Amino acid sequence: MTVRFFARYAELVGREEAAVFVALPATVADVVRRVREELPGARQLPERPLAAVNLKHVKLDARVGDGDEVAFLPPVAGG
Amino acid sequence: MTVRFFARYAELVGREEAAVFVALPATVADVVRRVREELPGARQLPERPLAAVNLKHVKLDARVGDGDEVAFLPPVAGG
Amino acid sequence: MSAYLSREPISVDALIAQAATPECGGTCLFLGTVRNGPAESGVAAIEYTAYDDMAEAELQRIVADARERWPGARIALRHRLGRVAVGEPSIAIVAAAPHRAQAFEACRYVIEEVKHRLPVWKKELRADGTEVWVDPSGHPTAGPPVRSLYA
Amino acid sequence: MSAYLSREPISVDALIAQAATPECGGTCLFLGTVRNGPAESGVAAIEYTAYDDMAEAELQRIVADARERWPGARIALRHRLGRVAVGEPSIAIVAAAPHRAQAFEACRYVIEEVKHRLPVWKKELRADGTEVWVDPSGHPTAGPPVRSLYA
Repeated sequence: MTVRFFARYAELVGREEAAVFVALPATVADVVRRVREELPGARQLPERPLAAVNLKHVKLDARVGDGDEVAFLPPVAGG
Repeated sequence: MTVRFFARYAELVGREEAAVFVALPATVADVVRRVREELPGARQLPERPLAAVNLKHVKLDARVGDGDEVAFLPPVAGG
Repeated sequence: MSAYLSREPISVDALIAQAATPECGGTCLFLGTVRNGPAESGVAAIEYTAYDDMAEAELQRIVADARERWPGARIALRHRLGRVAVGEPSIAIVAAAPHRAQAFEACRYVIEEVKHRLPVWKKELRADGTEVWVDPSGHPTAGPPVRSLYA
Repeated sequence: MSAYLSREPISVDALIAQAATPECGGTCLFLGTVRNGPAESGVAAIEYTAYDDMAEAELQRIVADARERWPGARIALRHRLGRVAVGEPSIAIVAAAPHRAQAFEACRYVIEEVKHRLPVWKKELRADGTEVWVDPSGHPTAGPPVRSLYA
């Protein structure tokens, strides 16, 4: 699946996007763990970041599947 | 003292202003009574109208004196 | 005419600029507009009349009250008098404040006080040429009112 | 770019006109403006970035939620992206409704939801040339955040 990083998280990880493979069934929390293991800089991400799947806020126990777009979001501050 | 009428009250009384004499000490309620007795059309005013003295909302038991401007106001509807 | 009453159309941009400062991160504007909804069918305009001197004094008191309650708020206000056509604003209130809660609350306070305290009266000018005074509930009025808020 | 996100300055008048109808007697506008108060000394501008597709979808959901809660309300909204100078609005929300309570409540609802849900981030661009991410409390941020609203 595609994982996207925004704002300060993109700076910490050094990239805005990555293709990540996790064994299914999987949750967003599994994707976080995999990202933190695999990507240099990603260990600086929080263990429980704000996350979205397919453009919607989700909890970390939300299921993810092939083709999903998973995003890790620094605390949001619209307005 | 000067008594002023506004909006629909001015139409009912047929004038916007009148000089009214009341024995002092007097209250706004005394002015209402005198106005309703003396001015043609003023009997159509309510017995307890909204009133102002010298540009401030007052209750009908407020004191009035020589030189005061007393106003009778239809229900207000600013905005 | 005065600081708050005006016979000219209201410029929203100018009013916002009047309240704005670099310290104010939140600005709330309220516009009251002459309606022509189902309940006002046939209304072409509203003629606003006021006890001018008292309305001006009352607006100054309302704004002073609001500034006391929300010390950081800056308030700008314009109330139309005379003929105001359907769709045009009859009142515009701007409250700018460091934070949005103050801006919303101060703006809401001012319009609620205006509705309750301001000596202004409305006459509906109808498309068929008739005219009718509007009571504070917004409905055309028939007989003389019998209640007083202050008596 | 989209219905709600914009890289151009916001026209308040156009946004008000977009929400207005003859049935709406009350209009509430909220403007969020880039501040330069005591706590933001030295800020020249804020650079807004977003998860664009999600921000657009989230704004559509927020507006739909507001319309469901206040069925008579009409809502127009614009959120800036890119560099916004001190004093310029970064967001404008207009809620027009038959009556003022609905207009105020719908407008307030939308800005509160935007603050809590919209995937937008701010970087302060300072007069001395430095840049710093702003956390949601409005203060410059040091380390990585540790909380998640949804986890």
